[in-house]
Amino acid sequence: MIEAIREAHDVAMAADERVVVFGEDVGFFGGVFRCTAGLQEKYGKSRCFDAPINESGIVGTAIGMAAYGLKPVIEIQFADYVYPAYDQIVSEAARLRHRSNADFTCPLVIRMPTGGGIFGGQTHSQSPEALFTHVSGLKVVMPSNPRDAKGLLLAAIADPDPVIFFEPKRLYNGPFDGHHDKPVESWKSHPLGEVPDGDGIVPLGKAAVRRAGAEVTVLAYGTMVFVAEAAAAETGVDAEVIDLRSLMPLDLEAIVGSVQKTGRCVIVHEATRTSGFGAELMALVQEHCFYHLEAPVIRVTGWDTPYPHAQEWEYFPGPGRVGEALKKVMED
Amino acid sequence: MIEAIREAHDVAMAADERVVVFGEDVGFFGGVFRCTAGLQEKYGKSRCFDAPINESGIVGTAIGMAAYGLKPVIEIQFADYVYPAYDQIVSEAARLRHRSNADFTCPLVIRMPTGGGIFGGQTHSQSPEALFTHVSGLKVVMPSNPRDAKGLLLAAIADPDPVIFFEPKRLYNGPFDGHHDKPVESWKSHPLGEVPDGDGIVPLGKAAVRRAGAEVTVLAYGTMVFVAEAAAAETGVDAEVIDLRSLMPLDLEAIVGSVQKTGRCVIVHEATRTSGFGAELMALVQEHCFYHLEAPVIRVTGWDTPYPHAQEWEYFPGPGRVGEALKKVMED
Amino acid sequence: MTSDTRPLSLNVPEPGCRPGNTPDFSGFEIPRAGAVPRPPVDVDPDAIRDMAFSIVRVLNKDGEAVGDWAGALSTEELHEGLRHMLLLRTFDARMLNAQRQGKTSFYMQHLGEEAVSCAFSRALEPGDMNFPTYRQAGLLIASGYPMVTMMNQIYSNAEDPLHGRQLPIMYSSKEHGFFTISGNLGTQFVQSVGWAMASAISGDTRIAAGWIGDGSTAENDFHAAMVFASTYTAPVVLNIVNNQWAISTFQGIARGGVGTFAARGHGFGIASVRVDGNDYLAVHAVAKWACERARRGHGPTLIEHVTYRAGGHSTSDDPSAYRSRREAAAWPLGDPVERLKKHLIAIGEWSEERHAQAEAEVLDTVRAAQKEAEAIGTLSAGKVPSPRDMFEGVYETMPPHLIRQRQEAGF
Amino acid sequence: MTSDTRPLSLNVPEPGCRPGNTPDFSGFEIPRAGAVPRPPVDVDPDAIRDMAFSIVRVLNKDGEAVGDWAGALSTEELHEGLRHMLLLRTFDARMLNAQRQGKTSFYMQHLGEEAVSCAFSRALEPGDMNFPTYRQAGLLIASGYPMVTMMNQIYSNAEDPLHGRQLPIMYSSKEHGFFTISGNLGTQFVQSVGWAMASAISGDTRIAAGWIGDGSTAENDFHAAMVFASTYTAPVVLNIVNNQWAISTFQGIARGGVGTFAARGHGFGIASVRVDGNDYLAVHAVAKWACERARRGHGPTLIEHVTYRAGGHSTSDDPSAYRSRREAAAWPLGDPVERLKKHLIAIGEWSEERHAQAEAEVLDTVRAAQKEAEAIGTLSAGKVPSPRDMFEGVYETMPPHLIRQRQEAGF
Ligand SMILES: Cc1ncc(C[n+]2csc(CCOP(=O)(O)OP(=O)(O)O)c2C)c(N)n1
Ligand SMILES: Cc1ncc(C[n+]2csc(CCOP(=O)(O)OP(=O)(O)O)c2C)c(N)n1
Ligand SMILES: [Mg+2]
Ligand SMILES: [Mg+2]
Repeated sequence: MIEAIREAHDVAMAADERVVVFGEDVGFFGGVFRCTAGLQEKYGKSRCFDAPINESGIVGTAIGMAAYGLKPVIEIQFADYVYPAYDQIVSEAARLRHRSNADFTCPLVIRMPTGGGIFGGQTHSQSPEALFTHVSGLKVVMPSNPRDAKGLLLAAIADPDPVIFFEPKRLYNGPFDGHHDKPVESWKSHPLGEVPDGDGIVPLGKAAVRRAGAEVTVLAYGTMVFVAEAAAAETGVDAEVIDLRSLMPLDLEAIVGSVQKTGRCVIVHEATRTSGFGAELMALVQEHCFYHLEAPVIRVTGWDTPYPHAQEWEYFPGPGRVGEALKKVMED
Repeated sequence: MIEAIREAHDVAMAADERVVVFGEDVGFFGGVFRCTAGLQEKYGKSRCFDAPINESGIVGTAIGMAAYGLKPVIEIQFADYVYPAYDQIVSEAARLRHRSNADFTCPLVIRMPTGGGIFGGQTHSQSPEALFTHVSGLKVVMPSNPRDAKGLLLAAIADPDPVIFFEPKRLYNGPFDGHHDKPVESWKSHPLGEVPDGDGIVPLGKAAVRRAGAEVTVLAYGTMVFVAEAAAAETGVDAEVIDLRSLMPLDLEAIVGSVQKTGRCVIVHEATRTSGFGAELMALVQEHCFYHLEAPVIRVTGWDTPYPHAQEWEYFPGPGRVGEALKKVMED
Repeated sequence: MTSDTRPLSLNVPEPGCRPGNTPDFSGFEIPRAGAVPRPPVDVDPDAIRDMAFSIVRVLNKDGEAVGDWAGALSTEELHEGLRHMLLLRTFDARMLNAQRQGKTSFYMQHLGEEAVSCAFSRALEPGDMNFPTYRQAGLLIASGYPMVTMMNQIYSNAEDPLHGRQLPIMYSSKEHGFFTISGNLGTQFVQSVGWAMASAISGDTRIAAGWIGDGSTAENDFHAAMVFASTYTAPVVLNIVNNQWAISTFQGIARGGVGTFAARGHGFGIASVRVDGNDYLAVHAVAKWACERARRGHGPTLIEHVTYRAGGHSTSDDPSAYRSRREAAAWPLGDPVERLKKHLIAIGEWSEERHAQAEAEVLDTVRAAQKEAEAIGTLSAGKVPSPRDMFEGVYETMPPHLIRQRQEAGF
Repeated sequence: MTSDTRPLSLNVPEPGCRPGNTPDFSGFEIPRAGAVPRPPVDVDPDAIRDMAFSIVRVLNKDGEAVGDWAGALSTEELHEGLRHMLLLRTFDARMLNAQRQGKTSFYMQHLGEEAVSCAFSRALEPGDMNFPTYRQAGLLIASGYPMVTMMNQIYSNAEDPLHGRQLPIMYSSKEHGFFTISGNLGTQFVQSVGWAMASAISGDTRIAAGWIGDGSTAENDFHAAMVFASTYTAPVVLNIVNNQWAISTFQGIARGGVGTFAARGHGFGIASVRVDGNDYLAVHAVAKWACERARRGHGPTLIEHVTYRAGGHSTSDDPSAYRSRREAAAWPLGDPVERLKKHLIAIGEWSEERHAQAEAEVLDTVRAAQKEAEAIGTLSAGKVPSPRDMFEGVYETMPPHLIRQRQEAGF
């Protein structure tokens, strides 16, 4: 997935001089996850450069650049470190267009590695997506595979509005279904690991059905898509696994269509439960599918605790827990 | 309500030397809403003082003070200005106890005027409570009247953990049911405007039934409690209006008890809808009352836009919109 | 621990004067006009560290323009400058009154600080971009932005270019180099640096100007602005308007133990200058110097405009609760309008009569604009923006959930 | 616009040396040992501005302790200091290796920076509080915190005092004046100021010490710390550890156009001193001076410890990708262990033999601790914390929703 992200940058920078890339360690070194490797050499220091360690300043200057007419694509080293920039994102990036009546706009992509599963402890594992879906004016995206990562990032860069782009870091090097004891897989052997050349986008706001099914709809995104697929396979429950890909805008049609068909729904995310994005999904499902639901919708999520280091796999909503939910929702 | 809040400070400061109060303009002037008036004179400049305009620094220093052993009660001038402090609250205040295994703790109260209805525009009207309920380690409180304001603030100050204390500014000077064309009411004539002397607390985590009813449960907090009462009165729907008072911890028992009784539920908040606290309430209701629900739960909320200046009353979820929801939920 | 250690205590700075006290500015050092030399624009910031502790002043007590920094403006330009300040002052007075009459919800005035934004504006070129606070409307007035449009914004009427979405006075005009004002203090200081960096990245020649109040320099975004401006040598002028007060909080709480706000620049190797903010000529001269530095690639300049907020913070504020009513009159740098008027009279280019006439003309202009704006509507009456407008422009294309909400709202 | 204006361009600072280049520190000015005088502790910060551009050094090339700042430590204390640094270095080496063996997930070492935290620790009194980063474990070691407890934390085993909740090396010990480390850079700098303010509010005599890396000074919390420390004259020592690198980013990106990080203090009127961070005696002397300033009510001091990160940033980092492999050896301030050893030999209180013996003893000590810790468990084997622990301590009393979740989890 790293290579796909790097490629998306490359394609966008080659096509449009206004695309500039910066962040902590992204210049000479190419980023601690190497997602921007080689860009400085290829496009020069004024289009790809290291920033001081100041997330608020990175976003704040990027907003100024976007208002000027550039298209900054910036990296926050870990999603856990986005909070210092929260004010600039919420009060400024998200608001420019509306409050100025489009006199000034903010085409800006904020990328950040997200999620756990790498023994990163509480400050390298968080999934703060719900803190952004609550903010009007932002778009929120989370790919689950290299193909989507490239296409969605290109779509995000082309978008005229600010996009928060979460990259599940446990998927950087291969698919991961939560079975941490199994040997690590690489993207090479996975069909979604094959990334088309060129500048094709994956549109924001369109979900993908990763596994068709008739009995229950599983709504997931990021790493949890693979966990859900594994849980379906392991339990034998005929689940329809929907990869939301973009949380805002959300593909409500795909969700409602599937849940109305299956009559059951399980929602999976890695973030803490209370006020997580699962709550919004649950609300939408009950608003739009109330009369089709045959059982209570179930959330399988991270617990309402900091992401622990040693107890990582007890925290991570793995295939065991998702499988239990699938079985339960079928019994209810 | 201002006087009740001032009194709570006074009682707490008199009882416990460790209580210190600071924030922008809170010292000599007593705060732009006068909630700390007279405290500096009474308790001296080292227990009540003006802070530099730096919300992050206010919270950051308060965390240091709390870790030292003091009990800081700080004011963010408007909830809209809490975002610069978001990192300190989320990554630090909320985490100290857990990550240090209680070696260090953070008994801290962060007060902030919240909500609209005063033509404050997008930066003096926001209701960001859901951004805090998603963060484990925080408690979140919002009183709707002077009596609760005093008792809940005293409970918050006594609490061993960080508490985010939202004060609906439209209620500072009197109850408000959303009928902005009616003459302004004062707390004097309202039963909940009468504040008992002394140090009695209202415990965190206990909701209050503001209006008993049999047909539908309305979950509300802050200003919306009065709006819901008005809507019930005006539509004649026999609604049970529950004032949640504390969102974290939440009085799930009260909610579930009521919804299982009425079979219907309307959720009202002023914050933007998507990923608002209403989504969590909706999720909890469907998880715990699925088999009792006779109609889809309805959310009546602020729209997913910035809080506009001129269109304030079209944005504000007033008694008209809540009344419509009550009627609809009864028809469904 | 050394055995003689005594208990510590908290130092909380206090202003010199509270209600009931007699204002005393005798400790406030004011160099004489003309005393500070004008360095070349490519000066090494380290070589002018003393400028952060002095004050560039051009107009002396007798209204003469003296020293290195004098002589940059023609008589015509000075006349125009005076007119801009009068326009702003009159505009303020009328809008304050309109707010009291309920025609709008809120207003903030510039009384005593008119020179800062009016004179600065003249140093910029078309295409440059200001990132102003709510107290730099002089940038719009001096650049010829239509006053009636400002009023439409304040009234949130149907012709408000911001469609009623924003709080009064939170103007936006890309065309006039005036970035959309934020209600959040400090955020835009660093954005101005980003805009300037973008200009440099693009090989452009345009520069940016950031603005911040004395109290708001305490905000963290101030630091971000300084760090990025310093590291990338951004073509930006960073303005601190030190009007002595931040609502009820005196400047000492934000400034702390350093002598001046300008000195903040020294920690970043940024050229830092203090200027008499009530001296139209001095503000203009320093602004011009700083803009030239930026445009020629010599990097950022930090300017502390030393002035005084003679009025209340906003229409929600009554300053007599926290400072002496006599403080404004005691402020030693005088009134910017009076000082420019005196200068023009001193050089034989103005008179009391012409001044009275100018005031009358200005009042007519403002009144006419007000009439025009009120004919359209105010917050309380007339034509107002559509509620639909609240849903528009959150994104370029309205996403499905907002379309659904708009329908639910019935608009 | 002046007609001769040329296109602007972005300045992006570059380190002197990248992989393949020859390191060149010839531009790095190093005053000779003993050159900087020791001012009284109540000195006016403005009077010592030059100290932010010089470097306090005690040990000269020949290992002699010279100048005003020398003479504060007894031979016994120096022996102990050397032992602390050896312990830390050996601890690091063993834990790095343990990480490679999969006994833990992550480790960060101090190679080349041992003097900073080990010497500073000695200047504090019991009850004082450090707010450290992940690179000051010397504070724990020098204050006698049990090494086996540190290892239990690193291994997240059943005896980890933090119950496996935290990333390795994110220690916490109130008793040892070591605040719970945050993974978020910069946040704790301002907390140290708050803790110090609390001490002052309480009429206490304890002081705080904040810690931050060169790269992290760019974070906004740095500003908040400076503003509050300056305004309230907080009894705090604010330490910047300038080890030249922030992962792959050289210090120039954070520092920008100012000569030194210490100079950042000048914008706040804070006493600011640079010290040779690889000189145990100098670090200790400056720390003692700064702590005394704080404790006697003279307010904050900003110390820039000039040192070099000789190892990788962490076990996740390979520095050869972004800097020359020869840079560490070329670093002109030498190695702190070697320098103190040389001094002790120079004063006739040490020898190569004694040093070898000390190294062997230290290795035994560390090995023994490691054996003890590993007998309890590591991340991959042995006794581990209970999953219940993850739900405990989020709040003092577990709220109902967490009890429900714990039950759901089955613990
Ligand atoms: C982030 C933030 N915090 C607090 C406020 C509330 N507030 C509005 S103006 C003001 C005082 C600003 O003072 P100063 O920067 O000196 O500017 P002045 O009003 O004097 O021009 C405060 C505290 C705000 N608007 N934004
Ligand atoms: C808020 C935040 N942003 C980014 C990071 C990622 N990060 C961890 S260490 C580091 C470099 C810090 O460099 P410096 O401050 O010089 O300290 P050093 O590692 O050299 O001791 C970075 C960028 C983080 N931990 N927290
Ligand atoms: Mg001010
Ligand atoms: Mg470093």
